[in-house]
Amino acid sequence: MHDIQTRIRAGYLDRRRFLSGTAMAGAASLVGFGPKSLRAQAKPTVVNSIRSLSNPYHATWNAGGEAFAKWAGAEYVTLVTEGDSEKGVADIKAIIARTGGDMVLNVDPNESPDARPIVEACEAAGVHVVTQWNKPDDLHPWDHDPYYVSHISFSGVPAGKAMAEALFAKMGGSGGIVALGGILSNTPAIERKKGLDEALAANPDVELLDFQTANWDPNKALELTNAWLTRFGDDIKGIWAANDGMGLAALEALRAEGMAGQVPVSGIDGIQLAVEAILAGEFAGTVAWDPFWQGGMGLSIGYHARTGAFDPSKEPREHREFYGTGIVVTEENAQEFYDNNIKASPELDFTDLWGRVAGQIQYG
Amino acid sequence: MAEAATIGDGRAAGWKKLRRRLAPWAPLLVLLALCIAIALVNGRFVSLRNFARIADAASIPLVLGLGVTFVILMGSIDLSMEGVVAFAAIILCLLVANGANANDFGLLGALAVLVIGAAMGFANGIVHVGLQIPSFMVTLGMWFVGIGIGNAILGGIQVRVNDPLIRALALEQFLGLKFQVWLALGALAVAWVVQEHTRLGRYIFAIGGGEDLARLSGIRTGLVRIATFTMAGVFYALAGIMAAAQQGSAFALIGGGRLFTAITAVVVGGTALWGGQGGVLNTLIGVLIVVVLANGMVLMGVSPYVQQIVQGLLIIAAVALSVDRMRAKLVK
Amino acid sequence: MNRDTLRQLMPIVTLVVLVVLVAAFQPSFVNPATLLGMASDTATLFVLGMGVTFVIMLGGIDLSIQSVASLASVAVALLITPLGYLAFPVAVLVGALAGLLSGIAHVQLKIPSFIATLAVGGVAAGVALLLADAQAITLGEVERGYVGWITGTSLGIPHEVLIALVVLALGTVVQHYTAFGRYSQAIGAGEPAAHAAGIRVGLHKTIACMLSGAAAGLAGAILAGRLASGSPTLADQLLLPAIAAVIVGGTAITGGVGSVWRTLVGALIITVVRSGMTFLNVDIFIQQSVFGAMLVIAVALTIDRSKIPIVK
Amino acid sequence: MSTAAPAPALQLVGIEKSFPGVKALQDVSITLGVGEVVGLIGENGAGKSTLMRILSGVYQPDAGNIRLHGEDTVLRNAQDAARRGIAMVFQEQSLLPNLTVGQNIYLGAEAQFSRMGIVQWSRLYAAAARQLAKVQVDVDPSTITGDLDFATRQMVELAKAMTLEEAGEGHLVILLDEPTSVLEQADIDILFARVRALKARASFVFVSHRLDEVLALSDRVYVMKDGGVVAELPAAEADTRQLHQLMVGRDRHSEYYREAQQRPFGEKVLLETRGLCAGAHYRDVDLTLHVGEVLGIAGVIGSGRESLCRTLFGFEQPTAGEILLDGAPARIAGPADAVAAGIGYVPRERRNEGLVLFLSVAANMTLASLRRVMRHGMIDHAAEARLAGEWVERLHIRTPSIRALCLNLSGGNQQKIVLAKWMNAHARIIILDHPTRGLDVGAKEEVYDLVRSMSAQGLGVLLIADTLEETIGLCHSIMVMRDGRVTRRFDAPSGAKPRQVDLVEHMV
Repeated sequence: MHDIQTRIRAGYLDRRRFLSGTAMAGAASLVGFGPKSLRAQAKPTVVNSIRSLSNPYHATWNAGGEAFAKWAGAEYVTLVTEGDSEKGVADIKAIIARTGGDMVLNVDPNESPDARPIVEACEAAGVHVVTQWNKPDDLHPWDHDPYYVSHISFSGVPAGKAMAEALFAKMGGSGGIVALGGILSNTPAIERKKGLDEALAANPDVELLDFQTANWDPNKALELTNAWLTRFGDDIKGIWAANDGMGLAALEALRAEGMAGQVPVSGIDGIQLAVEAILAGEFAGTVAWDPFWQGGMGLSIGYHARTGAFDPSKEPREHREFYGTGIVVTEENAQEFYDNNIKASPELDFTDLWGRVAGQIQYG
Repeated sequence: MAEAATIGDGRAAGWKKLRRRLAPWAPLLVLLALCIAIALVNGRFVSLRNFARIADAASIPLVLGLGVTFVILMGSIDLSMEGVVAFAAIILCLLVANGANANDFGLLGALAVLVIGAAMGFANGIVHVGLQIPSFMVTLGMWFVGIGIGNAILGGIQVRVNDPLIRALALEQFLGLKFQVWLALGALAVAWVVQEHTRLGRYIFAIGGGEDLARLSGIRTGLVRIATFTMAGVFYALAGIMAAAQQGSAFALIGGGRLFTAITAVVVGGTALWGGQGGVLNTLIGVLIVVVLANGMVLMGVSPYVQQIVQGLLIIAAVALSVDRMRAKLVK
Repeated sequence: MNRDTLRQLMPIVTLVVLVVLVAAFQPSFVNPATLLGMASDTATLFVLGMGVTFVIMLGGIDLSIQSVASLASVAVALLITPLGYLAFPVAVLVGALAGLLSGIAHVQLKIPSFIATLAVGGVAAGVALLLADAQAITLGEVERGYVGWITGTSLGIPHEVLIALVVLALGTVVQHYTAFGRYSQAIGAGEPAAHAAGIRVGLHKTIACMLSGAAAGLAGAILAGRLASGSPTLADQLLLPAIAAVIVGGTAITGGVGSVWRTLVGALIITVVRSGMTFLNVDIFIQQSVFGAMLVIAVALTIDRSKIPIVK
Repeated sequence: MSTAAPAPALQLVGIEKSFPGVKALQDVSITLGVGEVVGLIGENGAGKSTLMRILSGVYQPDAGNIRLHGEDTVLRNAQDAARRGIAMVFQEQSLLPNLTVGQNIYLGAEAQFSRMGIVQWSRLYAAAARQLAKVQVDVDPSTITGDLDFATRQMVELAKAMTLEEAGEGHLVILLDEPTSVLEQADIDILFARVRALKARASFVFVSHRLDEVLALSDRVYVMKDGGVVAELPAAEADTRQLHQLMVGRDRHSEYYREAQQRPFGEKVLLETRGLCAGAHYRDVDLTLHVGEVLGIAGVIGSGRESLCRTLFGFEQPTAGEILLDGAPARIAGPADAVAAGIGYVPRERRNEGLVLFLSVAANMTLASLRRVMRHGMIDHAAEARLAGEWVERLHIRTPSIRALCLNLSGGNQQKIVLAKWMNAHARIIILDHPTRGLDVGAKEEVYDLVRSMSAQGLGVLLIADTLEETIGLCHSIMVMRDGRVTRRFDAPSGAKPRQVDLVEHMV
């Protein structure tokens, strides 16, 4: 996290670096890989494959990956799918070919089904792989020993539920809410919605006025919120959003109506602007997954398996498919969270592989 | 030229003439019918506040639509808007008071962003004309380049806009409408003047009507093309400023999903994709149709699954009604 | 004549130059396994692109292919249990039906193909969401037994490559040896004259849309096989790369000039540029910009301007 | 030099121009006196178009001088030429159909009506109205140009040229490039009257294939052949026969229209219409076309003859009456039906409807009859090439190869490809809509030969010709139409042809 902050303050916005960054990057990368490929002889290349670098969540993930690579002294490569499963799989195959299989992969598959071809490609090439968030229910690490090391997920159900409850609390326990969902076919979107539904069932005084999907897209979220303000007007007492990006957009729609701070919004992901919104009293809460940990520790688990620190096939199943720990951030702990995780860079112990295991993943 | 053979033989029959007279008004009629239908289902549609919100929601698509209208009038296409919007919004955020650095250039920053938009449009035009590459491809490339540079600058983070003047666009009102609505109307007025009262506007129509003939008339078509793409870039950059103001922050995907909405609006408004017919007022109607439709579907509580289906069918219906079949001999 | 031949071959020359360029810095790029892997990864893109080539040849465009492919993948996932192998032809048929819908909207209602297909794409996406209840449907162990013809290898060659080659052969035959192929070229190059020669322009436009839909259906089926699932958003990001593949191959977006093999080369160029960036370790933050610029450069090299009246 | 003016309006001295492989112009010298109309004739390829392009600034000469009003001038580009008062009225009209008349007239010259970049349309329209008045055309300048008929558009084109009078040096040089090729006689007369009236304000170079018109309008005539001027003579002393001889280097013999080859036509009726009507276009047309018959339809614009032909090919639908093919009622819903019924159509708009310009020669030839070169549902490219090769040989089509695009061929060769397309399709009825438009004398004669041979093979030919002379010369029978009705029918057997005046009487 610190990494990003410094980048913004010192480096990336510096015009000189910006200009040299774009103009020279092509040349620099061409010149740069020579020594890197030499270095790759010594240590396996560590690779993160994520959706995109255009959202804060995955950008922080990437920073975690960079931090781990530095710690391990290994070459670091980032791949992005840009939402295209085919590209995601193809890029992974390309990097496997380039490294000759001497690598560790930490991947957030674009969609659950992508995990299977990715794992199969890794297994065939002898690449240690850790998947996160998305995979088919019937794909298990222990069926692909030893290369499929672990799958890490965060149960969206408790997160969605906790946020709904934080939202209801801030609303005063009753009234109508509207909800913004993620891409309908994403596991996290489905789970978070399920958590919302559970909270609604437990709070009969709160009414779900409408649920719409905004596909994780802030623009769509803003449009939808505007239309809701017409349709339901003052009946809206709270807005639940399946991630922070959409929640922040809904907040801006409220702000345009002078309703920011009066109608609470909840998000999930724990990005900086969302935490700041909690501090400003406009957000009811968010759940921080700590993508820095995901990007760094995912690689670390794979790396340690590859370098022989542990044998995946001998690990218990709760180390092979487990839920990580998400931090619920609300008014009460927002300042503390902000100080420890956003202003300061979190210090991770990359050898504490299983410190955040919160139980084996349950299906159904 | 294509019509010469029939025209020489006499006049079109009376009803065809009537149909031809009515066709330009079809988009407006569609819009009215749509409004009435929605109002019948949900009375809340008809309220000053909702109209203000529709105006609000229409302002960014309108500004984008204005830019691309000129390009489409030439018979070309511009897919770069999402890239330009993202890049413009990001640069704006970094130049005005923001949450990431100490800059505070205010309006000067906004002006610089317009210049950057112009530069990106100019780059589109010069590559398209200079290398004779289809605009589809050039602007597709610029789309990727714009978002790519945006990513490179931000590294994925979201930057808050703190400049009160910029934020006022989305937050402050004048006569019941947000400043950004007035800004969009101003852009419409400028676009209309360019279209109706300047040589550039006339030459754009001339190129759309027949590029080789326009060239024979001494029009430097290459220059006009470059100028048009440049102008479009300025409109996109303006939309980028408005988007940053509305979202209160900038991020690389701030242009997401705006391209097809804008082009759909332009075509639904009655501007022909093969060029030469239509104009910015058509785009205004088209944007309103698209925005009212989206607003109406939420008001009527249409299921999100079904929304895309309804939208698709209604767009087909709207365009089918407004296609001027007398003139549109070739539909591509 | 010689210059014309050279212009014809420019797409292949461009592809070879790109491959050589990457290989010069990173020789592992040209080992057979890598090349075959890239070829198999290009299959879906090529099949999608080939379908839309037919529509572009006629001077139209098809913006529904990604939704149709996703719909087809959902159809495969839903039908493979009851129907077995029959699910795949059904998926292709579903695609053709969606294409027919586009064709009717475009030809009968005289709506520009751009809008007609955009709208039909919305309809297809909506139907896919409804059918799949908005979720990815994963193929189970048994169902995965049916996708060997897509994901397996024969004689060391991935089946995707073989499928792509069969599709290429079919597409080439359709384009060069059938009346439809000839007529679509004529319509794209000069619709009034084609009409005046007694060609049923509307019919052939509809056929082109159906072919595009069917190809998208097949691409969806291949995707479903490769990813062992069907999802209403599976192919969402493939539209622009597919169209880019067509244009990068040198087919004119204005119609009349182009061919199926060009689309194959275009699709390969796109894969090579993308994978090449990974191989050359191009900074991830500028990859998208480099990709955009490379597309433009590739078109500048491959397009045959002597056969295009006005570049729009 | 027959003019007495001290400084000619325009003087070309020793102009040379080469293109790769071709010497287009060599040592061309031409003088245009003030207020003079100079005719410029020559076969296609003689260099007229190149010369016109040099004059309008599109091409630069390799050698030689251009003198405007006695001063050596370099015409850098089209705009430069326009600024110096040289205007071109194009063969292919240069008006944009989607703009208004006024906007077209001042297209590219709006600056004079702009204030601070804003064009004031009212001023522009007022000025456009003045230009239209100069050529005596009564059209509202705010009319959409596409709504005007062809003849009026040609006049607007002339009005556009007249704008230079105010913009430039005063006295204009106007290049008329085949302005009459698409006009009917009545409109030609009007155009000529206007040109004569404008002689005080402008000098004209008049390029045309129609020798009689050149003689009627011009003061002097230059004849070009193979890139050079072969003769210069006063119009009063020349006749068409002499000009023809100079152009082609041989006499225009009496066999021009191949009258001797005209054979009586057969008994069998191919095509018949009974009481055919189409809205306001034409009414109650009864027509009979026999095997081997060439039936001409004469009439001016508005007579309905073009519309009738387009109905017979299915472009337009009749509102009443019936069409019979081989004696049986037929419905022709579109060109596809017409082609299936054995009807072929050679359109006036050759480059638009006749040929797919960006398609190869061979593909164009087989476009209407692809079935003939298909085997087992597949196109047999070898068979197609053989067939195309035969046609190229038989019709003496000059093309680099059968795979070359039609785009680059000359008008005559293009027209032969259109005809080959229909003969290839075994069409039994051929509708010829201005088949010799824009063709040079040699190409025309080849088309006439083809018409005769089609007739001899028993095809029925329906002809709308460019000139009455052509109609009379070629046809077995002639039907005259006026205002949508058939006014008179003539038999025109060889040796007993009707006179032009007989026809004209019933046309207007």
